Amino acid sequence: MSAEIAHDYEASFTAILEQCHTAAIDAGIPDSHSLPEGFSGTLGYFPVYFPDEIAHAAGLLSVNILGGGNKLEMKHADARMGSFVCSICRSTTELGLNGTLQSLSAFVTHPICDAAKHLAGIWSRNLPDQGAEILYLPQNPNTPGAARYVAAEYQRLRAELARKVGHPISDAAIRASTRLYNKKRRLMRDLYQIRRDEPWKLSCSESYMLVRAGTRISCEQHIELLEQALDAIRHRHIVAQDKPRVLFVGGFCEQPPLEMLETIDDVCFVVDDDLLIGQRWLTEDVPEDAGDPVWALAESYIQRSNASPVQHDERKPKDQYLMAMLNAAKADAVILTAAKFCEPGLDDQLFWSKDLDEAGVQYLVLEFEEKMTSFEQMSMQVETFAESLLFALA
Amino acid sequence: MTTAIAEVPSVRTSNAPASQTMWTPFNARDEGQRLFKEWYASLEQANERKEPVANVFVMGNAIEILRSFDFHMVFPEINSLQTGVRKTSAEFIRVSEDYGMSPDVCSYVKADMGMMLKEEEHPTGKIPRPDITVSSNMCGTFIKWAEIWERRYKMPSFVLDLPGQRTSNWVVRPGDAQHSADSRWVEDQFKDLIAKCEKITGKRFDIDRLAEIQGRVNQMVIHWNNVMELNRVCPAPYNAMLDGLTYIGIMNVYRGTVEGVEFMRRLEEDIRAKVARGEGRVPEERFRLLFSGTPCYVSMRRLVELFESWGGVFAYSDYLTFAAGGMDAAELLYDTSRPLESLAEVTALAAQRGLSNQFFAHERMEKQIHDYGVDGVVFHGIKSCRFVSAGMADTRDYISKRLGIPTLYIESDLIDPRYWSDAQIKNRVDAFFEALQQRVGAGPMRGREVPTGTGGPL
Amino acid sequence: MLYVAGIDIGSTYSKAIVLNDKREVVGSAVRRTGFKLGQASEGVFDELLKACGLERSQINYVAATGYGRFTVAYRHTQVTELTAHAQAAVHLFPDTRTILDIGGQDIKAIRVDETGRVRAFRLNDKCAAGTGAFLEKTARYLGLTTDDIGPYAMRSTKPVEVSSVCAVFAESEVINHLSNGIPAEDIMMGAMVALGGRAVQLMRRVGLEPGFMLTGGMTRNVAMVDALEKSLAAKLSVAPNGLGQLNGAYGAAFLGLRRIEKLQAEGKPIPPIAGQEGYVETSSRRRWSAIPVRKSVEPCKLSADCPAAVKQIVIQKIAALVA
Amino acid sequence: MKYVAGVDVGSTQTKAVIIDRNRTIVGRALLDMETSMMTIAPDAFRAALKNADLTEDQIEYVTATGYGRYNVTFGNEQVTEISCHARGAVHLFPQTRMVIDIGGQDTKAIRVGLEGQVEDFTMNDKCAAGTGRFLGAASYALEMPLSDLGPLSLKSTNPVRITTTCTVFAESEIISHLAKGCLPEDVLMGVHHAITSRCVSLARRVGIESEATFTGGVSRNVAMVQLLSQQLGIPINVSPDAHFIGALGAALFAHDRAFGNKQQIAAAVAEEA
Repeated sequence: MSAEIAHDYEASFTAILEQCHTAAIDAGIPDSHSLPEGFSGTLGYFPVYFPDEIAHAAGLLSVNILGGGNKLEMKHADARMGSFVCSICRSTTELGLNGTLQSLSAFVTHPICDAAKHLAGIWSRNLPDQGAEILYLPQNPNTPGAARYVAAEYQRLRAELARKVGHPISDAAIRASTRLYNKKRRLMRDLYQIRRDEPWKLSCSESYMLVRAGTRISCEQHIELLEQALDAIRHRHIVAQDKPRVLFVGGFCEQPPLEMLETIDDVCFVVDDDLLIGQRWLTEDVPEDAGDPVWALAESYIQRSNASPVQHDERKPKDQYLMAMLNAAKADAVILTAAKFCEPGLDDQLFWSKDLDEAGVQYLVLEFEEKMTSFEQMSMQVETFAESLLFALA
Repeated sequence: MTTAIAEVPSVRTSNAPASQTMWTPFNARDEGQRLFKEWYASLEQANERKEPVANVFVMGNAIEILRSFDFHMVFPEINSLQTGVRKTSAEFIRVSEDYGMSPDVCSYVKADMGMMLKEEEHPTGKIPRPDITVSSNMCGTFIKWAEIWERRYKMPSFVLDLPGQRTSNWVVRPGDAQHSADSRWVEDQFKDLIAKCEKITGKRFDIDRLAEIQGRVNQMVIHWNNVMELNRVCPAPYNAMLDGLTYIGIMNVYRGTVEGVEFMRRLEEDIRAKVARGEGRVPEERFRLLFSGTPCYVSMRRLVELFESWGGVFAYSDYLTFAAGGMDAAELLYDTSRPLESLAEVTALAAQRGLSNQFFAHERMEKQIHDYGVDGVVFHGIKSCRFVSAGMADTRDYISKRLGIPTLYIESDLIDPRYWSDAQIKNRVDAFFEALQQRVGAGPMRGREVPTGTGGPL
Repeated sequence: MLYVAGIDIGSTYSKAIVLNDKREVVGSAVRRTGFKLGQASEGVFDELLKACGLERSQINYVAATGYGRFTVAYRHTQVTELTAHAQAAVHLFPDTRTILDIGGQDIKAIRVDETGRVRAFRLNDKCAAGTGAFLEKTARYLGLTTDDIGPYAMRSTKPVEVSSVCAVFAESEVINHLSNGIPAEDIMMGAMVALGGRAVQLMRRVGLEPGFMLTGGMTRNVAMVDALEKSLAAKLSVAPNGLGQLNGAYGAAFLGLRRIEKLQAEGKPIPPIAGQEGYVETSSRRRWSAIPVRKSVEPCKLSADCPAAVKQIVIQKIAALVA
Repeated sequence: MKYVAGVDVGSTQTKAVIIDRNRTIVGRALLDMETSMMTIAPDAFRAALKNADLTEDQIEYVTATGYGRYNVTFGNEQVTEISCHARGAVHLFPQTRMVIDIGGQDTKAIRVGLEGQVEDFTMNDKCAAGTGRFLGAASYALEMPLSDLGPLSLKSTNPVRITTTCTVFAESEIISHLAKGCLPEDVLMGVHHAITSRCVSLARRVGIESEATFTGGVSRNVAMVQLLSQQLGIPINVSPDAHFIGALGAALFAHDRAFGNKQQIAAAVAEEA
């Protein structure tokens, strides 16, 4: 492989990342005339998980609303929410009130925590014509009959989206969407496989941008982008540096600033994380052609799904799934983060630290906020953490 | 904005046994404290006597089922608020923050954690180890709190998932398609819970026992509903945020028991007598207020005192609805001929009422303001509780701007004394009443003439 | 004979030291950093070589630390000042296991092992009223300068309780105590006990292993050392006049020595120095976060088009019609 | 001729104002908080008397306000500074419909009626408390007196953004920007912007009206007034007596008690003429 072609992969990968940055971090919500063809409107949903397949089958572009980042200026939300609420809820309220989310034909939040549920009330008081809905995914996936309840909840959502778009959503359409999203999830799993096997080829911030692009562009466009990206990544030619292998957990809902991920990439290989875990919630393919496609989605939510601090599941005790993640990725240590004022995140950060103490695994505790702009102190901490791991091997 | 209440609100008669002939004076606070002492005493020996114990929460529990298995009920929220009332919460919170808990998480959880870490007895006595915990999704922190016990006591934690209001103006009538889908899911979970209880206690589920308990709950709910309605009268016979706290304590802890029915019956009788005598909680009631949020248990009396010193009484509080799991509506009664199905149907609807009280607070508040003839609404934000506080500032904005009702926002914590700053709160309460008086009458600082007797215009 | 240099580029002073493989100090140099960080590292290195009588080529390994560590072009590796100071601390007091550093802006608690390696560390949550700046402000309210806080507070008989979690409210607690006539020394000691409590809580979170050491500006404050020792119920070792200016450089040199000995033991080559090409300067890689975000939303000037305002006007109109 | 007085015992300063029957200010005093709260109130009152060349028995009625109002033993009545700031502001600027006060510990936004009655008010919550302190932190970091901060910040070309609501975080953010070599004026404009955006969000809670009055010491900062007016989009009144508005309001309440309210005054003045 001569140098020019190798160089060519690096350039094409950079071009893909530029596309991701424009689509996911920079651009707002596509309005009616900038929608990809085949879509009649957009549906916005708050983290963590949402059955995109049903919206896709309805011809709605499902967009994951991930807060305002650290470039959004708060004009309205501070008047509507106390300052001891997490930043993503405040910036999402700001995006609602300052018109950024005007073009959404539906806004859906989830019973992941109390602040998220309150967003529905805030929408109904301030944006009654757009309105908001809580998709009540169960916090008890263990009782037999849970899947039946989720299927009933999905059918309710299906009926409502059908009313919004003015035409019924056929089983065939849902089955077709399921096939597409299965493919998209498989490609994302490949990304994470590379980060475990050859972490120097794909950094955490690069992988984050590739997954986050999928929260704005259509599933078809994202599949194409991921295929090109994976091809370029596999041919990348980067010298493997001497960095410790770490897990990054705690980024499941409020998004850590990109600069925070880049600061960690400077000194660590992040071999697995729970960033945008909602996009990767289903861990295996949803059965594509057996019987009722809505049942297949509901049953997958219960039987073939990931874990996070905001979902209770007897089968996935919090300490075991962290240890399983650690061993699967063969990580040396863990970065335990939590968003400020995020109660579920702060609780699990503490109990995970106790589990890691017991297991003798070194960890770094970091608190972040999506609106952070200065990272000197954080980079000093992350560097010290990496040095303490490296010199352990010295 | 006057609401003339023509006559004492129509009430449903409960099929309670005829009360004793001789009317004995009834002091709800003392009687409530006696019953609480009795309850704590009954818990002391539970573990030694190998009797089953269940940790439950005030919102979203299955007390009727657990009681049919003779579980002892432990309410960790009530244990935590008691440490606040008895001024020992600060030490427990410090210990759990030393252990690593964040200053921003719920102070109830930190008090409970502090007690566990210090292996200390609760101020009211020894709290037994739970054999099961029944939490619910009504408050996100319940689930994380239950995970702490799961990890420490290695026992099953059952999360009762109660679907709430999905969107604004969400109308669900008993029996319609949505309600039957939700109640079927709740019924599945009850059956699962019953199987777990049978395994723990070794007893078979007794459906007649459940029906009997539900019958008693019906009576308590009818009395409770009448008691709430009676405060629509001016002057209000009791203060929702002080006396109401004892009533709701009994409604939760003694739900479905003979003592509970007796307490609520005599309570209603006593309050009805007070209304007949035109006896108000506040000697010279000048302002009727609605309280949104939870009390600050560290300064429970002080908070009420600040308002009563201006002649203000809390006629109603949404705390009395959501902190009883939404179990206060007269139309939500069990059909004891179909015990399990009706338990599921009522719980599904009651949970939605409780949740909507917080997450779509404005929808219910308009009716409550009208029903109780309220002059102003007091919002009490709790720094470490997002369930109560996250939507509060926005609800206040809606109520004051769209409905033109005077509102006050004060802020402290459930039981963390460090967040109660007396000077600041007194300053805001005084300013609120100064404004209220200027608004009501340009005259010098005197109260409005309030006719004594029942049903007078406000 | 191996020679390893430790270069500490601080925001005000740059310090450098050379150790030989028998861990002996061959020579050292201290110089004002001045405005240009890049030149500071060259200047202090030349002064160091002159003091040791060595040529640049004789230095086998250079470890940089401090605020300007990334500007040292001739470095083989860099470590943060926290790692370097931990290394030096264990060298000064071998039985040190938990280090407490109370600086102006934050408190650091570090647990180290016998080799001086950092096992765990925590910085205080800003919410906790526990920074050096909090003490300085309290002193200003009481009309004291930072130097005489210590002796002044020692005169306190009954320190008043400063319980607030948040530094802003701790300050207003101090003001309220002042205006209620509480003696100043009791307030000062109260603030110090609060800060001490906060610091010990942080140490507890990293493990509170005996062998406690205090570093940073607070070492000169006798009342703080007393408050901490009471709170820990244990003695605190305090390095003479703080950790001494050269200890950052010393720690870095010590780590460099261990690193080069390990590389030689494993027969690995010495990695290229930062200045040579091919060395990917980690902190200079493409920063996607640096790309300015286009203003996807035009600033809302509270004009008619902002939904919140639109609704307001519509409602007022309806209200006007109805009234 | 009868007089009344208002005493405003704040956390850092105490102010006293004496007005005559026609509500004109005849005496005033301002003392910094050195001694304990017990003695500062009577000292300020006596200083105002001296300033007005009056004796204590000529004072009909005294109303106390501010955090320390309950320690004013010689006061006849206590009223909160929220009601007093509203009343004082409307007296000085009859068209004002809002009052914004940035104090040492908390920031207040008050919507007022035409007679100075409080229609709605809100104060910042725990985490955004003490935003007035940002300026104190900046002046300490830059070793510059508070009065120079406003003019210098107006020279800023591209202000630094300070995102955090928490005062303690903001202080370390200010110091890190300065250490990174940002221009002092840019950091200062960032500080001013952080404070005004806090005030605007409070003002929005009570509803932004046609005209506002800016009270308290910070209102003498020219950059703050300009920025606030820009962000609120309404004219802002500032008075050289900004410090005394609270005490003046208290005196006006005392005036109501001593001489009855407005209508009676008009009648009495007519008789005398």
